[in-house]
Amino acid sequence: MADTIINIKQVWKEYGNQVVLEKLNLSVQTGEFVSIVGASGCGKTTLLNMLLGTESPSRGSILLDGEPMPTEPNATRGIVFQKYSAFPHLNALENVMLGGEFAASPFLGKVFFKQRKKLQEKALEMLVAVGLGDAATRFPNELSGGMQQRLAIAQALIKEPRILLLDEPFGALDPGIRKDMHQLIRELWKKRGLTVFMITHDLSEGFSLGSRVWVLDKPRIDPQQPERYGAQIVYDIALNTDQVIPKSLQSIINKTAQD
Amino acid sequence: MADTIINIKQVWKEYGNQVVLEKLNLSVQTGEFVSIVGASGCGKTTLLNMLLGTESPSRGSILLDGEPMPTEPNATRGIVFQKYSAFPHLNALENVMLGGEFAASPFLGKVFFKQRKKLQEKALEMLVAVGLGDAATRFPNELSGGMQQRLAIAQALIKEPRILLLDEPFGALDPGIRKDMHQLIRELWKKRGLTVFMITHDLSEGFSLGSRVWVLDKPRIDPQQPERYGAQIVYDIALNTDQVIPKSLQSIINKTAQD
Amino acid sequence: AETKSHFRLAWTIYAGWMPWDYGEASGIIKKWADKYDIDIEIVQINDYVESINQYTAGGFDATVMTNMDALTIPAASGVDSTAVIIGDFSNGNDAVILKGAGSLADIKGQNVNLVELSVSHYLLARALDTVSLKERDVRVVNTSDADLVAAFTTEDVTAVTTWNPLVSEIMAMPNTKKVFDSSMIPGEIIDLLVVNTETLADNPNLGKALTGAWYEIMQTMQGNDVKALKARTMMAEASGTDLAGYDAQLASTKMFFKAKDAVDFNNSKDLINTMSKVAEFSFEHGLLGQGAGDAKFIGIETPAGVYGNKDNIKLRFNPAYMQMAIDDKL
Amino acid sequence: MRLMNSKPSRSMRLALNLLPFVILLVIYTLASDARLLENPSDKLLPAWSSFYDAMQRMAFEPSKRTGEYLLWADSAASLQRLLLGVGISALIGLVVGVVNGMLPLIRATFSPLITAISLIPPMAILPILFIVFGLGELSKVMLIIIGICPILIRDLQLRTQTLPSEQLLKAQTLGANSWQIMIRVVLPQVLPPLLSAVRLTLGSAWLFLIAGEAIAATEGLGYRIFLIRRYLAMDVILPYVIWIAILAFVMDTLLRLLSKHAFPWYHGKRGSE
Amino acid sequence: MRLMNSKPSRSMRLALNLLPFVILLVIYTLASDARLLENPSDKLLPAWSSFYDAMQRMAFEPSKRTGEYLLWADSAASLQRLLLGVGISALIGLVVGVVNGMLPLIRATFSPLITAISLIPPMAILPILFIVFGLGELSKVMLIIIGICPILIRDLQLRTQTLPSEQLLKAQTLGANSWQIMIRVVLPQVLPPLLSAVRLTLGSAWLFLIAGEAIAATEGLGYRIFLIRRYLAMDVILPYVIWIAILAFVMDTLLRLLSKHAFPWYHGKRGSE
Ligand SMILES: Nc1ncnc2c1ncn2[C@@H]1O[C@H](COP(=O)(O)OP(=O)(O)OP(=O)(O)O)[C@@H](O)[C@H]1O
Ligand SMILES: Nc1ncnc2c1ncn2[C@@H]1O[C@H](COP(=O)(O)OP(=O)(O)OP(=O)(O)O)[C@@H](O)[C@H]1O
Ligand SMILES: [Mg+2]
Ligand SMILES: [Mg+2]
Repeated sequence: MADTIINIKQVWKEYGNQVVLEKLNLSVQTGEFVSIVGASGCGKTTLLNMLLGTESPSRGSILLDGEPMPTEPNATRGIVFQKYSAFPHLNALENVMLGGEFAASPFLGKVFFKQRKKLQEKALEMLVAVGLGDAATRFPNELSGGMQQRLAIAQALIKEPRILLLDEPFGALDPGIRKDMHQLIRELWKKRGLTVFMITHDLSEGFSLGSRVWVLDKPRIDPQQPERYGAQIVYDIALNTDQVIPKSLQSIINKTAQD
Repeated sequence: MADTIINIKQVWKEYGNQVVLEKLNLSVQTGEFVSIVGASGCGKTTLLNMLLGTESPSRGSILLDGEPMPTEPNATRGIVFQKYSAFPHLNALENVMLGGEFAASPFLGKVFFKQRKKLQEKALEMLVAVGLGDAATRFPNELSGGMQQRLAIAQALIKEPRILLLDEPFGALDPGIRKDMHQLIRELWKKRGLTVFMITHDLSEGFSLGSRVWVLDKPRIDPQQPERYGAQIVYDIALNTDQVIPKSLQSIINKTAQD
Repeated sequence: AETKSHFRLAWTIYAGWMPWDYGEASGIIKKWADKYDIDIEIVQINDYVESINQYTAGGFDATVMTNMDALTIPAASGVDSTAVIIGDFSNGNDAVILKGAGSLADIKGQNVNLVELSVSHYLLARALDTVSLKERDVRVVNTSDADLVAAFTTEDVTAVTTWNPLVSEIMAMPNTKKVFDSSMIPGEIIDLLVVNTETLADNPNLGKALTGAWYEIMQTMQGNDVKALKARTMMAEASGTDLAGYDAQLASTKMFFKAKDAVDFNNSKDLINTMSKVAEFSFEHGLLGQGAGDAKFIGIETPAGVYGNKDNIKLRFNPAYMQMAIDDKL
Repeated sequence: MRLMNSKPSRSMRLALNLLPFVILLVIYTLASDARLLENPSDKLLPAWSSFYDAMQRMAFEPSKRTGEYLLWADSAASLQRLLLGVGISALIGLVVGVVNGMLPLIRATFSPLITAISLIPPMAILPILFIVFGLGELSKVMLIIIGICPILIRDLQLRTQTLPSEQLLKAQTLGANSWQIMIRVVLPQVLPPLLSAVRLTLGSAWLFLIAGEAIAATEGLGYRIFLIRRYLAMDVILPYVIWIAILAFVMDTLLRLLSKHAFPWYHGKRGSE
Repeated sequence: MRLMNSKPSRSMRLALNLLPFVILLVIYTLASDARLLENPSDKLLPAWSSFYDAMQRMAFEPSKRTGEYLLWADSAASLQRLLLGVGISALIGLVVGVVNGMLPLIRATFSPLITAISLIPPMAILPILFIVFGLGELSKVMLIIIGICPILIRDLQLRTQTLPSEQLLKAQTLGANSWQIMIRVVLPQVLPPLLSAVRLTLGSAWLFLIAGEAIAATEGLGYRIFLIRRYLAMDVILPYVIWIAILAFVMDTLLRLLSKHAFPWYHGKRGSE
């Protein structure tokens, strides 16, 4: 439970002249739940993309289990986006089965007969686990926003990833529904020993779910050339005990979001 | 301050066989702030549309100042939707001037020279009032979600409507930004003696802003024919004094939203 | 080329060419092809110019066309071509038509709608000559043959030059006057069956089969017995008219029903004169290609002699196969 | 009430729908009568009875020459060419569009070429087409393909490129390779847009078909119209034009229903697209 | 690395862009040389020098017959027709589309008629067009209008109908009447889609222009191509075709830039549409 799964070493990320992330040094143990908060445009998604493998650091390196991070997404890291995470042309059950089908049938990406039965059973179990047992034959556009996110989570978890990446997974949901989703994700995290990284704009969400909170912000700003300095982790808060949210944090998150 | 501005008498609303609203009897005084909450699909927007004049009751009548409600939207009732309320092809200032231009120029809908100057000044004042003084020349797509809603409010208020209708005006905004918007709307309401109807999915928002809360729900349900009975106002809560939110309300709002 | 056994012939709708369609439908062509152990595919093409282009590009071994087009399209493109059969010449089938009462001289200053650079254009030039007008005295408007009839019903069209069956369609309208036709320049607009010279040299059987079939068709369709009437009715229907209409068109066509008449026409001195006029007209209009320094750039071989450049003969009037028909050697 | 807010009732709408057609028919009848009174053999605006006769002849009497029922033979020939041309184009459009859209290397190679081809009006290169593909069925089908394929390819490419990148990433985290993503994620999702694109290009396909048949054919709806155009036989041309419009309408409707039926997940929320 | 994730570098992409064009040029040169070796006066695949000569002649030497510089005279004539046709169509499309889209009563009356018209291939009714509009410039412009107007109208109508209803309601609460909403809210917002729609229909407009010029004209790019096809002068036809493609490309680019420049609010967030 206490191995280092992710190791971020001296990582910079630049797009052309623009420095987005600056000199990050972080390590994360297996089983941690890291909430990432920060102003809009400060580089949260960029950081997540590096963990996913779609972006690579300009300088420094990211290690996964001590090995360099693969440069492409693969089944070790599951992901749930704010939207579009489920495939609209497949019903809920088929969406969840898809991961298994890719593995079982390299050429067609589709399985039949007995093999299909087996995958279906496993997928249905997963759907029940996220509370979609009754909606197995519905298409995503027949599901409410909350149900779609449940589906996306089920789809990601069926591959038993070691790391789960969440980019504002509940940002489009109504407050009431969010509460239920929080409960679900907390349960799944605890039961499955996942390592979770979750971006959120809602401070209280980040604090109530996470076991650790990263606050991204630019500590230095050059008013003439705002692109010259990048964001860093200005707070790295372990949430082992109940803790009050520092007042100053809310203003960090709001500042760019309004502009 | 205590005249009856809206009088809803024995109003039913049906679409074909489906009864949406059932036997509503309500009256609202000038200057009230009515929050409307209820499950998704229960008929909140339908009720607001009847106040706007785009829908008319199937039975019963709605009186505005004792007269039958006009069957079309007009300048006495301003409205702000969740999105699309500002015109994307006009910058912020032009958006706010538009109402004045319609009144001043029946044929072109556009004014020039001195008249334009005057309208501009008035519009700029309004923009400053909603906190958009610096963004007058920006187009809506250059504004953040919160700024767009501020613009929509400014646009509606410039016509000095007696009634302001809000349909989930902050539903698409991040929690931090919502707080600022609440403050703005509370200020404007108090200063201008408006009568406000606001639909919201966020119970605490409804309770903290409103001077009165209507909870819409179906008191009776026929499981075979769910369309047989319509929604009614099951709670009509005056919020003169500080009040705790009844626990049962949250479940009313969530139930259909998840399905 | 080399010897081969499969050949393609293209034809388009015109009074003098309908027999090819009949020959195909009635089996006469197949009969003659079988006799020489070859195989001839007959293809109808809606657009006349396209059929000649296809021939020039090598898509067909034989195609029907007029003497002028044979010179300006295949020959001018360097494709050595031989006129194997002279089927007819236009004897009133092509005409200049004006709206209202008037004479040819009134055409001065008018728009004339016609298929530009075709025999119609040539006919107009010859017509203008007779009243001492020049081409620049009128304004030529290129108009597709398929739309000439519709065009004539509109007000801005006052003069056209065209061929049958369009002429008879237009003349059927009220208030029209034919002011010049090809019967006034007999023998100058000649309808040919043209075969690629090289293909013909390597496959004389193709020439024999086509000629044999043609004169059998000629014999069948001539006269007023049941068989002839049936044949001409079929031709009429294929060209979109009825027997009476088709016979009217034939009346202004000098068909060479007998091979002997065609050979005589072919061998006479008039042919070379006609071709010289056509060559001069074509040169003036730039139809002989950019390489042409004068009208005599391309050589035309006839039994009465060669017109133009003897070292660049690209169009040959060869009566050999028609002669075989006379001699019953087919 | 504002004009924009006044909606006709159901029956009123039906009446308004039919109104312009009725007016057109009345005008035609009056004009035709007037012309025929002046010149009974006028061919421009035939009487209704002439239409009836002409269609009777084309549809229900065998042609004396070939023994065929011309209208049906023409329709069969044209429809075969059209379906072949459109079908092959759709297939090419789907494959090339998806491959182009998904694979940046392939896109870089072929996208500019396809853009260049799409700029050339096929009508201008008709003569070249006939020379390259001959005058048989092939050249007519090719004209349709050359005319509509670039449009379909570019549309499908765009659709593929605008699929939410979230989906492609998600599929990769589910362990899929490029090929699996193509056939299980991208292809099924661009089928409904393919059907819409085909519906949009059907009009052009008819145009090219008619243009091709006008030049080289021995049967077909376009061939017949161009053949009898020489004689201004409006009694045949007009019914043929209307028949073509009906065929086009039926094909469009079939495609629409097919799409609705086969891809309910696509039409569910977006209304009757 | 998955094929879908491997992106070419800048220089690599440029090389790939050019590759198919280079291959085409090489193939052409080889084929042309081979044919010319066999028959030096072959006109089908002319040598590069012939193209140069032909263009020199068409563009920079006055014609012997008329004294005009043919390429420029043809281009001017064609462009004038095209611009007139497309411009008038855009105007009609805008007005009818917006009115149809906004006013249910008008829509009920004209929408089915426009649908019916859009189903008829304009090429099939050419004779009728000539008879009604004569053989002059009008009929060529009308052919373009009839060909593309229904498409533009339907597109603009759709755009108008899919404007968020929130906007129309909002405008009404600001005291606007139908006319004011039309000119201040709807019209300016459908101008950018109008430009995109015009760009999409430009291809068809060129088709109809060429078809019209092929049938009756005294100058124009389509006229020239169909005239000189009589003597198979590929040395003129091919450069003319490429010239048309260039003109089409330039017009498309100008419209794109115009839209970007004139309607920044439209292009802001949606990328380079
Ligand atoms: N592919 C890219 N090319 C260039 N710049 C980029 C790219 N991706 C992101 N950026 C820039 O990097 C910065 C950080 O972007 P990022 O999406 O990571 O922010 P974020 O914190 O996720 O914001 P939000 O809360 O709005 O999602 C932004 O300024 C953005 O413009
Ligand atoms: N024009 C209409 N025709 C038929 N049914 C309608 C129409 N408008 C609304 N309805 C129905 O009336 C019911 C109430 O709809 P309404 O939009 O008022 O709900 P709501 O409370 O605003 O929901 P939400 O919270 O999702 O906005 C729904 O069942 C809906 O399907
Ligand atoms: Mg982000
Ligand atoms: Mg609502």
